[in-house]
Amino acid sequence: MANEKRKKLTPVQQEYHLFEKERETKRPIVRNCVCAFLVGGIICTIGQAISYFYMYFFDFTEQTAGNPTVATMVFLSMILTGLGFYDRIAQFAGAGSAVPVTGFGNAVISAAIEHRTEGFVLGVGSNMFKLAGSVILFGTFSAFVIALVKTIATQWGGL
Amino acid sequence: MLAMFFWAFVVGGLICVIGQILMDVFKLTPAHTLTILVVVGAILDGFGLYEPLIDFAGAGATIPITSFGNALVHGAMQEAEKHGIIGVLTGMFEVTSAGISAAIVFGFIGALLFRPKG
Amino acid sequence: MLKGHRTWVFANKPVIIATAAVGGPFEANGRLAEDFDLLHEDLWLGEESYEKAHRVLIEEAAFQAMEKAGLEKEKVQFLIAGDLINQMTPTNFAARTLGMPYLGVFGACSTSMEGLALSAFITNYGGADYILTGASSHNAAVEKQFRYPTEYGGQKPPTAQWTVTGAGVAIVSPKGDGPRVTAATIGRVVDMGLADPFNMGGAMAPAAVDTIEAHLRDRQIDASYYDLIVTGDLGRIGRQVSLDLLRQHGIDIDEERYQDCGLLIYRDGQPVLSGASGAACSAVVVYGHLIKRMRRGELKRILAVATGALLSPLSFQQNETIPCIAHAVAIEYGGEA
Amino acid sequence: MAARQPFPGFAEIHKTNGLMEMKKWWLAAVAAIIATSGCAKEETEQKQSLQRANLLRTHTSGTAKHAELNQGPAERAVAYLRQRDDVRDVVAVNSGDRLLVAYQIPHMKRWSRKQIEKDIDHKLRDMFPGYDVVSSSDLKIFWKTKELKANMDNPRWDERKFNQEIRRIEKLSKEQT
Repeated sequence: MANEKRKKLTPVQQEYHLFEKERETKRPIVRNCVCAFLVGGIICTIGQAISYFYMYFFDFTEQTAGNPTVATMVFLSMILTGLGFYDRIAQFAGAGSAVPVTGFGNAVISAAIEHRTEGFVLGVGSNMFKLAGSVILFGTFSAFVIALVKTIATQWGGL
Repeated sequence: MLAMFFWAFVVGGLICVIGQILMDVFKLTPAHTLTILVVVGAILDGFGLYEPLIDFAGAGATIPITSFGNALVHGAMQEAEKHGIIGVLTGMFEVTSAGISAAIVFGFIGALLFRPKG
Repeated sequence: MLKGHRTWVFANKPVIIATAAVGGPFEANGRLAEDFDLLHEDLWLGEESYEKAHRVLIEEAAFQAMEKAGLEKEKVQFLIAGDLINQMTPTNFAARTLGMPYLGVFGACSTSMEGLALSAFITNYGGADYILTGASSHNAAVEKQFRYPTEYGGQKPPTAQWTVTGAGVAIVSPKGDGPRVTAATIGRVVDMGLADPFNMGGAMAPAAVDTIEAHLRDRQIDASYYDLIVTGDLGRIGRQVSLDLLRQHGIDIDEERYQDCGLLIYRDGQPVLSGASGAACSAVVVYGHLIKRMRRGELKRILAVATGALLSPLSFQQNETIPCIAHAVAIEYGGEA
Repeated sequence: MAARQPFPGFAEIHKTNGLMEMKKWWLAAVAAIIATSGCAKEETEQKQSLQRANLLRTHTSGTAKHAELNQGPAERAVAYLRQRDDVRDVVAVNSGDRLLVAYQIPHMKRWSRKQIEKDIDHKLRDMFPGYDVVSSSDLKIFWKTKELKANMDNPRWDERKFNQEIRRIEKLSKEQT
């Protein structure tokens, strides 16, 4: 993709691209991956502990404990986001805090908090999903296509 | 149970590393990264590969956003088995509702309680 | 008077009679905290929204400068200012409070020098007795508009920069005591095809180089004429790139004499990644820090080159590259001035 | 912080004491949540080890004390599952025509959990044709069944209560997400 973009540029621009790239601070990919692994792993471990908590003290099975666990994680995410910690954690953890469901919660909650000044209807209401909306859209649409194909394949595939 | 914690940590961590690579190496925005992961989760479930991962890694597979795609397909398939093709549409949010409704409810509560810290 | 291609040399040498800089909590922890007139420990400034806090920054800086100059606001003929928010509402609302005839200018982060060049031009030709000019930005308000919600956990790459919360203003007059504006070079838009909004320094560096080159060529002077050439908000990467580009173009600049406002303002330990940015960056550093140093006699001639990236979230999402601009203003004090 | 010269009648430095208070309160709440969840985990483990002891005891002393609850089928099911290498731990109870079998799959075999579950279910149905067999590899069902088995020696438990509990576990095991 980057190469395609570069082709559209004039030779002078291309030359500058290379010139600039040489002097650019590289992203510390290895360090970022290690941090993402650790933080992401810890978040998932906390999730596991919470789901055991629900299984042990309430009537949830391994199957059904997922829902309250996700809700609890989103709740914790709200607390951390509201206190201003989540963006700090994220600067350190990168995808480690963005990929777990807490990151999804953070995307919704941060947008909701941010646009509170524009009122609850036009601000919070209409901006809440401005970041997480794409996840819901593409998740839902791809799930629709996949489930449709699978259903058709199993129902009429046998014919 | 200890093994479960261990594998939840490892598998959850690895899914996050994939996300980090998408962000750093392919220079994608977080929104693009998460979208791709959700679609991947849905596709994996389409091939019946995500459920075994959940069985194996527990929260390591259910907490990352990939499980969102998995759950959407799962809900749709469950309903489709009961009600045929219409179920695909109606069952979609059957399983995922917890994540989304929690995000909506807590998002609103958050907006009532907090101000952005900057 | 136009000299060369696009440089004004001001025969009457308008004077910067007073300056003021206001900052937020992050700036209070920075290296230049001593040079601010007013620092806030709350990012909200007690207002209901970040945009309102943004407006207050400008108002406070304006009142501070007028007090220092001993001026009533009715004495000031024009206000030439701008910021980064949509339709420049914070500056517009501040202009409503100030009640002065107002020219809103937009040059992204180069607004400060764009305003100073215009002010100097107008006063030089007798267009005004006093002009208030300045630029401002508010970290959270700008982040909210250009990037993500402030609490969103998106990891910033090491090339990203930290938007300054603050406002810097100057009052320009044909006569009085203070550093004088001797020349200004208006920049042109330079787009080298970079599109990463998290690497503004790299995108803006060629614009700064273009303007510095034009300025030196038009005035037919050497870079060593200035004690300090200071760029607006190139940050670590942009500074290095522009320095190397200048050398490549045969302009030798002493590294000590080539600084960047985005690197001067904060301490090393602060989490600003590649440095500071924002319309207020060059404004508070030039009007707060550098003018004070000139008054103390530490610097005699400086060239302030404010750089701006003329992008919007919309243009970035539509895969446009980032057009950049830089305006240079020469300020001199002492000696023959 | 330095260089603060409040402008008379205009500028004010706004302190954030109220916010600080709130922050403390929240911190306490978060700390409490973390503390309780931490304790809960510990308790879980303790309780579980206790149960293991219980199970051992019931197993060695035999559970056929109660004539009305002959655990023969349950013991046969346990014996069968014990010899499978894809079962790590197993507990079973029966009452009337109901047979409840809960087992744990070794972690590395959990990948094929669904197949193992299906296979065991088939085998158990073949082995106990007259019984309504419910089998599950779910941890919660496992815990519950263990608890039930431990309670069998409890003199205050009668068959009615016992059956009720079995039905409850059955329902739980059928619940989907």
